[in-house]
Amino acid sequence: MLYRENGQFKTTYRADQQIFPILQDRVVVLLFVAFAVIAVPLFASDYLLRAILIPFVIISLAALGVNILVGYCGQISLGSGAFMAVGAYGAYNVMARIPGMPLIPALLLGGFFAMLFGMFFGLPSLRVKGLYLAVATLAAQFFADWMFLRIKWFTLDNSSGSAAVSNLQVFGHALESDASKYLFCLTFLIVIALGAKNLVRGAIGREWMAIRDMDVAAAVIGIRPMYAKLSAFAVSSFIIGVAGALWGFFYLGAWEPAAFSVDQSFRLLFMVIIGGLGSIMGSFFGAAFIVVLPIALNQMLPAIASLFGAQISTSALSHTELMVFGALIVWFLIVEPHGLARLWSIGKEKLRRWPFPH
Amino acid sequence: MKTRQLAFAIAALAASASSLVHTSAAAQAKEQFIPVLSYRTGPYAPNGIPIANGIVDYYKLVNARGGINGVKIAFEECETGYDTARSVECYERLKGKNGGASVVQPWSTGATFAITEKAAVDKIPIVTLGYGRSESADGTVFKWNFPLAGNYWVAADALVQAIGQKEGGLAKLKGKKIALVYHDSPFGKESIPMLDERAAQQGFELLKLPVTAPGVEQKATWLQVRQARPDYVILWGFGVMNSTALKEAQATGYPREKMYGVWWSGAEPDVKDVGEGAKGYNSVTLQNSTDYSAKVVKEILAMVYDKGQGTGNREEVGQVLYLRGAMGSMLTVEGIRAAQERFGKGKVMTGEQVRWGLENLNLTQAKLDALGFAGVLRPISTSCADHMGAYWARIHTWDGKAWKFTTDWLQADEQIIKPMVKAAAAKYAAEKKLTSRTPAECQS
Amino acid sequence: MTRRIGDVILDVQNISLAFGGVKALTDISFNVREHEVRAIIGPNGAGKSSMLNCINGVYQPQHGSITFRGKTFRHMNSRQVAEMGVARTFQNLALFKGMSVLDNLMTGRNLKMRSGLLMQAFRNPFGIGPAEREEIEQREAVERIIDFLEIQAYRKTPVGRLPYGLQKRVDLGRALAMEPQVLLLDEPMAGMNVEEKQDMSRFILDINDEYGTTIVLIEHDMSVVMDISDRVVVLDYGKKIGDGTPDEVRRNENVIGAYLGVAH
Amino acid sequence: MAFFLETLLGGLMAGMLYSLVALGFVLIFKASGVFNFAQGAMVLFAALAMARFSEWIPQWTGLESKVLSDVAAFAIAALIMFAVAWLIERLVLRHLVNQEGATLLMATIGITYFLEGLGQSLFGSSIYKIDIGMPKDPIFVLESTFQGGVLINKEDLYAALIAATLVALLSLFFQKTATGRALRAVADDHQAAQSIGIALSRIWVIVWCVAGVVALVAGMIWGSKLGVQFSLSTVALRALPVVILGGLTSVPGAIIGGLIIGVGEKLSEVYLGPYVGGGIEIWFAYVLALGFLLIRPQGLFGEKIIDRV
Repeated sequence: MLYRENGQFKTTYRADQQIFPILQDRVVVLLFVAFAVIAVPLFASDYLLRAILIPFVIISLAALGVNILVGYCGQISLGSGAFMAVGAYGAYNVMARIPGMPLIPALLLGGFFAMLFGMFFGLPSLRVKGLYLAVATLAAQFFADWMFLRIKWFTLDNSSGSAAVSNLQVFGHALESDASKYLFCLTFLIVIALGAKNLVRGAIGREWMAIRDMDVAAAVIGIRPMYAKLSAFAVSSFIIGVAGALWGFFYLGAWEPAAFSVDQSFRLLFMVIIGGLGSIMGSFFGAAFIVVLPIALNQMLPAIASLFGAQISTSALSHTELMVFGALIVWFLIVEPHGLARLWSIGKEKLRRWPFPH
Repeated sequence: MKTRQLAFAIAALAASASSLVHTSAAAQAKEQFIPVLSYRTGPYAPNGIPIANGIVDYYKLVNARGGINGVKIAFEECETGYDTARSVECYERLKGKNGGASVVQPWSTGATFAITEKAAVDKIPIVTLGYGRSESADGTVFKWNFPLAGNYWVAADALVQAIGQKEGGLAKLKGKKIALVYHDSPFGKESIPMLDERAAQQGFELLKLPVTAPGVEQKATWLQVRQARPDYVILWGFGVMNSTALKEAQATGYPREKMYGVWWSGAEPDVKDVGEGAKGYNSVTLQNSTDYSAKVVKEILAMVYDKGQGTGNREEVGQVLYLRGAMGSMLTVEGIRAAQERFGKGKVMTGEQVRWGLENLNLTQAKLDALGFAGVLRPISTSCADHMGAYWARIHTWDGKAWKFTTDWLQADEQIIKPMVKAAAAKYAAEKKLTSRTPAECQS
Repeated sequence: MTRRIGDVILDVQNISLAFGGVKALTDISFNVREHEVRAIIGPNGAGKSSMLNCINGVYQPQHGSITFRGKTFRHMNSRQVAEMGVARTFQNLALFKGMSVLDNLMTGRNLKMRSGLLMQAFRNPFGIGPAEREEIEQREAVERIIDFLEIQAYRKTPVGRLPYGLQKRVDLGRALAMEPQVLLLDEPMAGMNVEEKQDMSRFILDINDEYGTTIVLIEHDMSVVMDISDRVVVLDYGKKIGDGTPDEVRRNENVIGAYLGVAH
Repeated sequence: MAFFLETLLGGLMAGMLYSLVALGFVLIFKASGVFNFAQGAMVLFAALAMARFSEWIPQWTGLESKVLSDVAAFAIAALIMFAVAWLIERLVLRHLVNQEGATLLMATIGITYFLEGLGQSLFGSSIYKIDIGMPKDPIFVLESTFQGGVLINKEDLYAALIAATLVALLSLFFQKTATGRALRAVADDHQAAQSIGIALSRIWVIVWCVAGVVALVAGMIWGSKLGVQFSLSTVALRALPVVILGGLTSVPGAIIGGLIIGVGEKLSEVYLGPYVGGGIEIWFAYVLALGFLLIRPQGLFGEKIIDRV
């Protein structure tokens, strides 16, 4: 009943092509954002903020970036971890080398370096397609791993080759409380997500999707594959790079290249596919699934076990966690190959037609 | 829909989290909570399992002995899989539980880097046995870190000395060629500054051969070893890398007697499946080797395993990594005991108080004997400036079946290590804009 | 309004194309005059689509050249071709399945959109800034085509869900959105029933009349071809076997042979 | 010169082992269009099974002979892999027919997690031993021509031989047997194969079984080289460049690719490594593969793709 769009007539094209054409969507989204910005920092526990929400926010940003490339432009990439690393180390170097460097520009510069790196390793996409490209992008991953271990310059020549940041501040206000860190990351997420949404619903977004769906036809109507693909790589790796910088600065605080290993790349690719290719929302669902689920499992399983009076050992626990996690992934893919986002829109459709089944 | 789902997820987690906090608030006041970060799965599980067993069994033993002046130890394990992000999550999850964690051992160099930044804020001391930041031995800068019983540089120096002994004096190392086969990660690279320093002093050539983690493929590395024909090979590996290295050495005919491993390359899991092939391979120890006859081992078997509360399987009790885990627990427990002596016996100590205890640790031989660690490690005493407390190590050698000590105690050269620690710590302090503590502040 | 056939706009000279050993086209030459409806016919595998692909720059012929509006090219480059005003529909639908009808047509306008990446990223919903304005202008143009093709009802539907006939229309619409001077239609009526065919031929003729668009058409259905086209090229096994008005072609032995399968 | 030969031989033999893992990828991709990321996990799983059973069988049955218990363990492990293959087809693939490649890829990664969890909980996550009596000590040849001679790693030599025989057997299986022909038919065209009455599901089970056996052999060899432990699953990452270089659909491609990558990475590490501080072989392998792809986007032996519109 509540979720109907009848009576909402669009009189201008502008009104028709806004991000959330349906009034209820707008309201709900605004409410949710308000909740995330106001309520969460007030009530969320220390653990929830530090160990769940901050990583969730940062990783959804990265997933968003991956989704631009994989979901919208159809270029499967396994180099995301590397792009994160470049972002993180880039920002770290800028901060450390330029005295009095403000935080936000540093993060953006990190993203910029990631963008250059991404575009360079995006070049093969002009010739190599599909799974071949996916594996080829691993070159970026392993090269970055090596580069940050071997080239001392990136880690300010310290013996271990690890990087650490602390006492971060924006506009003279120190980001120490978890709430402030969370809000800072969230702001990045919201701004960039809006920008991304605008891109994918605009001309460039259509070019990406055209390349994804039927590259020959796209070329014939005058879309340059080179421009479309490289711009997708650029935008995506910029976002991923910023996410990487945030991950290093706000979640880990100190890190080594292993923190952006190939596993990270896989996890990110996962998120966009589980969440839903070509859907901004999907990125959030996917991130939630991959970031929150294992932790949730890890904490719930013992409780479940104890229900049956079983005492579950740590190793057994993490093995079960792996198995359940894997099984869930397969199950979700079977239930809805197009990802959680699709489930959501189906749900919306049903809600619209309610109480009619079809 | 989306809002609902997310709201649910968040609500659920918030609920679970908060509920945890509540229960802990209600938890028995007479319990000292210690989180246990372990990696019983994943690529490094073979090493992680015995360590974790050692840690946990020793806490059980302490409780069986009646706790620390009556204060029982409450501990909870959290599986990290040796993954940094996961370790951080575990740390965050456990630090607030059961009235708050009073001390934490990350058992991973990567995790130590990350947690070092957080623990200082949370006021929780970090104990790292033979891993983590070498420079954190400087307590004036690293107020909360305790690389007890030795850091990487002690290991590296001891190795050089051992090789020197074999050659008949450090002077003989002049003109020799030593290859360093290391795990390509901060862990592996920690060894380099020390070895470079020694190479410069003793005038031997140091050949650095990185092995990409996890190190399942080392053919190229060992071809290079065969080509360069170094007089000795220092193996600085972890996990699968060690056994693979030994097998490659065997396959390329490099004598195992001339191979010296760091203390993360010198335990049962590293040589177990190489067996005879690793005969003669040496490794520096973090003081202890395998010791089935140590008093503490007997006690654990008697008071924990015989009561059916053993964590692992009986025959592994007393092996290198198991004892290292137990040692870690012992040192933290003694830190707490020391704290109690100052802040009140039979009380539950806060993180800050435990930190003081760890900083004023004085384990005399008598105490060690009483604890059943006679022969396992030497006396340790820490101070504000020195959070490491010991510069001693021994070499043990694999005879094809078991590890046997083959040298007496070697003392790492403080004249070399101390300045390096100071310098590195100062650099860190500068990066972080920290001011190191003055002796006056140390008293607090 | 009576259509007046202009002079040659597109001239194909001695095009040869081969994939490895397989000869797809051998020495094909023909021309297209402004405003005319030009048909290319021939049995399956005669190389009709390959011909269009050469004109579009999808394939690069090994020999020959193509002259468009007096400019001669050895190889065509898809982008150039599009910019010069050549649009194209596809034999087996090459629509962007993941996108709505509206977006499919909008891609046809992309050549006309100028605002840069950042402009688009920070386009705001209140119509300030070029990106939003541009979107709306192009949207208006697209809406005209939507009306012309009578697919208003399906604007927001993902093309994947539309019935075949409508998809063909969207394909045509996407080409029209480019406001082409030359429109290449690859079997626009394949697999359609009689009504749909009639609609489609009506659209084609309307386009030709109203916009004066030159049309190059590949079609199987002889009756349709003979009805609507001014001149016909006949290909068989990658060779040109006939060229002329429908009647001339109808009387050409080779053509009859090819179609009735007489050995040659 | 002698050293160059050693490096070359070392590379070739390492490459042979990569091909062995790569083969698993290719077989499954050919027949079912699935890029099976679980291959690494399957190698681990199979190796764990074999290692543990070769331990357990003597304990249970009091069987003395090492060889017999190894053979038995191998057989049991093989059976387990068959079961795994059958379950995967039943529970996963069957429900995902004609999904996009990416989805299938993800499914196999889901399977990876599951297998890793299951494997460790069934067989433990410590380090175990497979000892099929491979000689460990090196042999030297051409000592007359070169001083010091040319070292050959005997274990690798045997491993390479085993790999080669397996490949030979597989190609026989594909060329000569009816099932083999059916498999090739399916590989060429699913619909057509179905239309002449080949049951896809049956074929898939068979292929996954074959891949399972390949994984087992790979696991056995790598296991006896490295010791059986979790890290075994990471050999898949070493085999990926081989797969794309050779072409996802080509068995000979997997072999040739393996040799190229093996030699390439060893030479690069030994001769280029020292100038840049070493540790380059893994990314060099990928860059090498990438280089080949830029010349032939479908891999050395993959079918050429022609865009039809």
